[in-house]
Amino acid sequence: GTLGCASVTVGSPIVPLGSAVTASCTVQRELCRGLEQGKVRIRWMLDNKLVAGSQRQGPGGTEVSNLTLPRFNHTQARLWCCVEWNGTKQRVGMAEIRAGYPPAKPLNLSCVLNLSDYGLTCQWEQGTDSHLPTSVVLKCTGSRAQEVTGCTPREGHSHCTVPRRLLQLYRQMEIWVSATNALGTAESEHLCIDPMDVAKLDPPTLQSIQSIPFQTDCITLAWDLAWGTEHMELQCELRYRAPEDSAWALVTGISGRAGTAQRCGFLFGTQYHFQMRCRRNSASALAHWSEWSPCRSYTTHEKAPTGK
Amino acid sequence: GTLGCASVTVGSPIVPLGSAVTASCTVQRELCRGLEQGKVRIRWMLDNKLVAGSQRQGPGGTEVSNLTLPRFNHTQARLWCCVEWNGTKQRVGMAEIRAGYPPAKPLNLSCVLNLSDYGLTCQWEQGTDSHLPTSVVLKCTGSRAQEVTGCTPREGHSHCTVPRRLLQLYRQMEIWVSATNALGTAESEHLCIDPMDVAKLDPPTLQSIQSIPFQTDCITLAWDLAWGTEHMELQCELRYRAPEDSAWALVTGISGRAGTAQRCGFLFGTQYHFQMRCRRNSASALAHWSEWSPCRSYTTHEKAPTGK
Amino acid sequence: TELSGDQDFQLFLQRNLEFTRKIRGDVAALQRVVCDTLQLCKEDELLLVRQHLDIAQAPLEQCHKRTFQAETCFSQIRAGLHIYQGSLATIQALLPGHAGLVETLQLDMANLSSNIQQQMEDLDLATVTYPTENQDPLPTFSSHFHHQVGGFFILANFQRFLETAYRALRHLASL
Repeated sequence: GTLGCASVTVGSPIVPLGSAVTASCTVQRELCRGLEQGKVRIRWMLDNKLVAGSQRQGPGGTEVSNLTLPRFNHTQARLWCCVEWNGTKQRVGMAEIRAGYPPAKPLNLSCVLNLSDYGLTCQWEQGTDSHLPTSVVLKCTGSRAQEVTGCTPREGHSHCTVPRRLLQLYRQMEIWVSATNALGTAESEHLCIDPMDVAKLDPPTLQSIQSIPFQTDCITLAWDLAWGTEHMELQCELRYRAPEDSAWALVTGISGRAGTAQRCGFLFGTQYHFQMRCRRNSASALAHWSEWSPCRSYTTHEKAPTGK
Repeated sequence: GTLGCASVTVGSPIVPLGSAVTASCTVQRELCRGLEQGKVRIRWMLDNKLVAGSQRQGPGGTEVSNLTLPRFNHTQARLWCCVEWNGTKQRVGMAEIRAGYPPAKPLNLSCVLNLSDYGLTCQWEQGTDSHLPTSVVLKCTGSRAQEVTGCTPREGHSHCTVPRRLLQLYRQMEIWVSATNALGTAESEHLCIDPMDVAKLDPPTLQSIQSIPFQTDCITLAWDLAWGTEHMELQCELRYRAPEDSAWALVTGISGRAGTAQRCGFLFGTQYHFQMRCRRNSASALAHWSEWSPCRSYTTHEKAPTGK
Repeated sequence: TELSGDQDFQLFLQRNLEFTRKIRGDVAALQRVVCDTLQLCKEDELLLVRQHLDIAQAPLEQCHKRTFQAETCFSQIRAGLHIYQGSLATIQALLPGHAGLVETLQLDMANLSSNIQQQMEDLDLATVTYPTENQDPLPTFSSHFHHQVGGFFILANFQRFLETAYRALRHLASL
């Protein structure tokens, strides 16, 4: 097709919301078959609303109309350049304008390593909508800034999973979120973590609870660690309480691999509920506790009649 | 690895259930380190049951044992060739045998065209299990035997959907199911249908029911046809009854696109329930009725006091 | 013509009258999308710009004449469907969010064309076989705006083409 009889130019097709928009429409009479005679009256429409421009003669017999919209507060609109022709309004040029904000800084980035497939799932808060097409990507790199890998969240989601093959295990990785649109880029805080530090463990399973040594107020518990954690140094916590107790008693610093623990000071003939949880014995404050194990109850034996 | 010291051959690895199976095991003494001295006694095991074979000397110092199982009635079994060695039974050769039937003829093939995505879903009855790996495929072709397309049911299912892009609409297509296994192939009846003839319509929606013309025992109903059927010639049926009526009154041959219908002979001051259904006005006997529309009730007005 | 009594021919006509109505519905849906998303709705507001665009327009005069020949009319319908099949790629590029609607339209057009071809062959009429993949070069537009207006006119012309084809089929069915 030939060059059109009108062309519309705008300062920028993407502007900050509320800022000014300038546009100009140039009509080349000799290129507009049918417009040769008579006065060319240029008119503007913002979507379907008439807006006033200022028309003047341009170079080489062209007619030029300039338009300024002081505060453009549509996130998306079409600016139409029109001319009168045979009593009809003819649309002869158009420009699409989008307005919004630079991307908000992604906040509260946190990650969890799923031990079943060793995928690292990270989530974050996207912040206020920028109203503009924004590409959001989770980036991660081994600490010596080798190649940057990561993952891309699905449209409208603010979480994604870095597959095992893109991860460096047992070593610090730098992980952050980067959001980019036409008005700028924003990055979240950078997390420096060893993916293993954020491994999400399944809880241990309390196998047996017995009054051992016999005739004492002591109890011995035995547990199995979650599948897939056999090679890990785990620190665990035990909590127990009798139904009428208001708070749990907490026993910390239990070595996971020990497999058993003994605790004394229990009342006789009383039912107690026990739960246990573990996490990797790593320095990182980010290490996630597993959920508490399913509750196991145990009733201590009656006190033996003394002085028999 | 070196060629084994024994090799087992069978007449056919897949046989009709209950038929005879022949096998032979050839032991080449010099290839069996440790079997050089003494007599080679070949014995057979069917899975873990001893079975007797007949042993003879074969060419080039080999020992050959032949086995015939007159009626092989396992659907799947392993035939082991064993030799005595240092007082132990050594498994030196094996053959897997499967038995079953040629595929049964797929029956009761029927298809429905889903108007939301224009996928043609066909289902059939697979018939008795052949016990053998059987590949089942739905095949369809435009009547001038162009390219055969179709779909493959998921494992263990006897239905699948031919996507729109593989269909010819508004024209006869030939559709059949083909089942193939090692013992043969079976085909269902061939359906010759225009996919549109088996379109499954959503029911119409009864929009309004009024006593028009006024002061008569007549009622005028208006309805909307289902989305996506605007271009179709539909024939519809209306049924109505008063709660105490035992049977529905049925009005047939209503043109769907008419959008309204009038019916007289209603009792005054009586509540009636109305339902409507439609199908494509095509010659094919296969055309499916839509479900009945949701029920709408309407109470006719009281009879006007006459002779006022 | 001697076809009118032929039972198969009548079935072909009934089926493909409905098919043409469906395709016209598909095109109307795309026209609504162009109006809603591109704000291009009224043809008489775009006449000036149209003069600068070379938009495919398939001839259908063989189906206009009162005493038209089924063979020549059918051939022109098929040729037109082939031309518009190619132009739809322009629409696909304009409306990435509605690729499904465009693909449905292209599948329906291909089926209608092969339905007509098979019917012509059944009537021992000469037919042309078009390559499935369309080799015609895509029209180029000097601006994004012209591309959008081009898309608008392709759909408008195609809708008129379908109305004429529909009237021709209905005329044959009424004989």
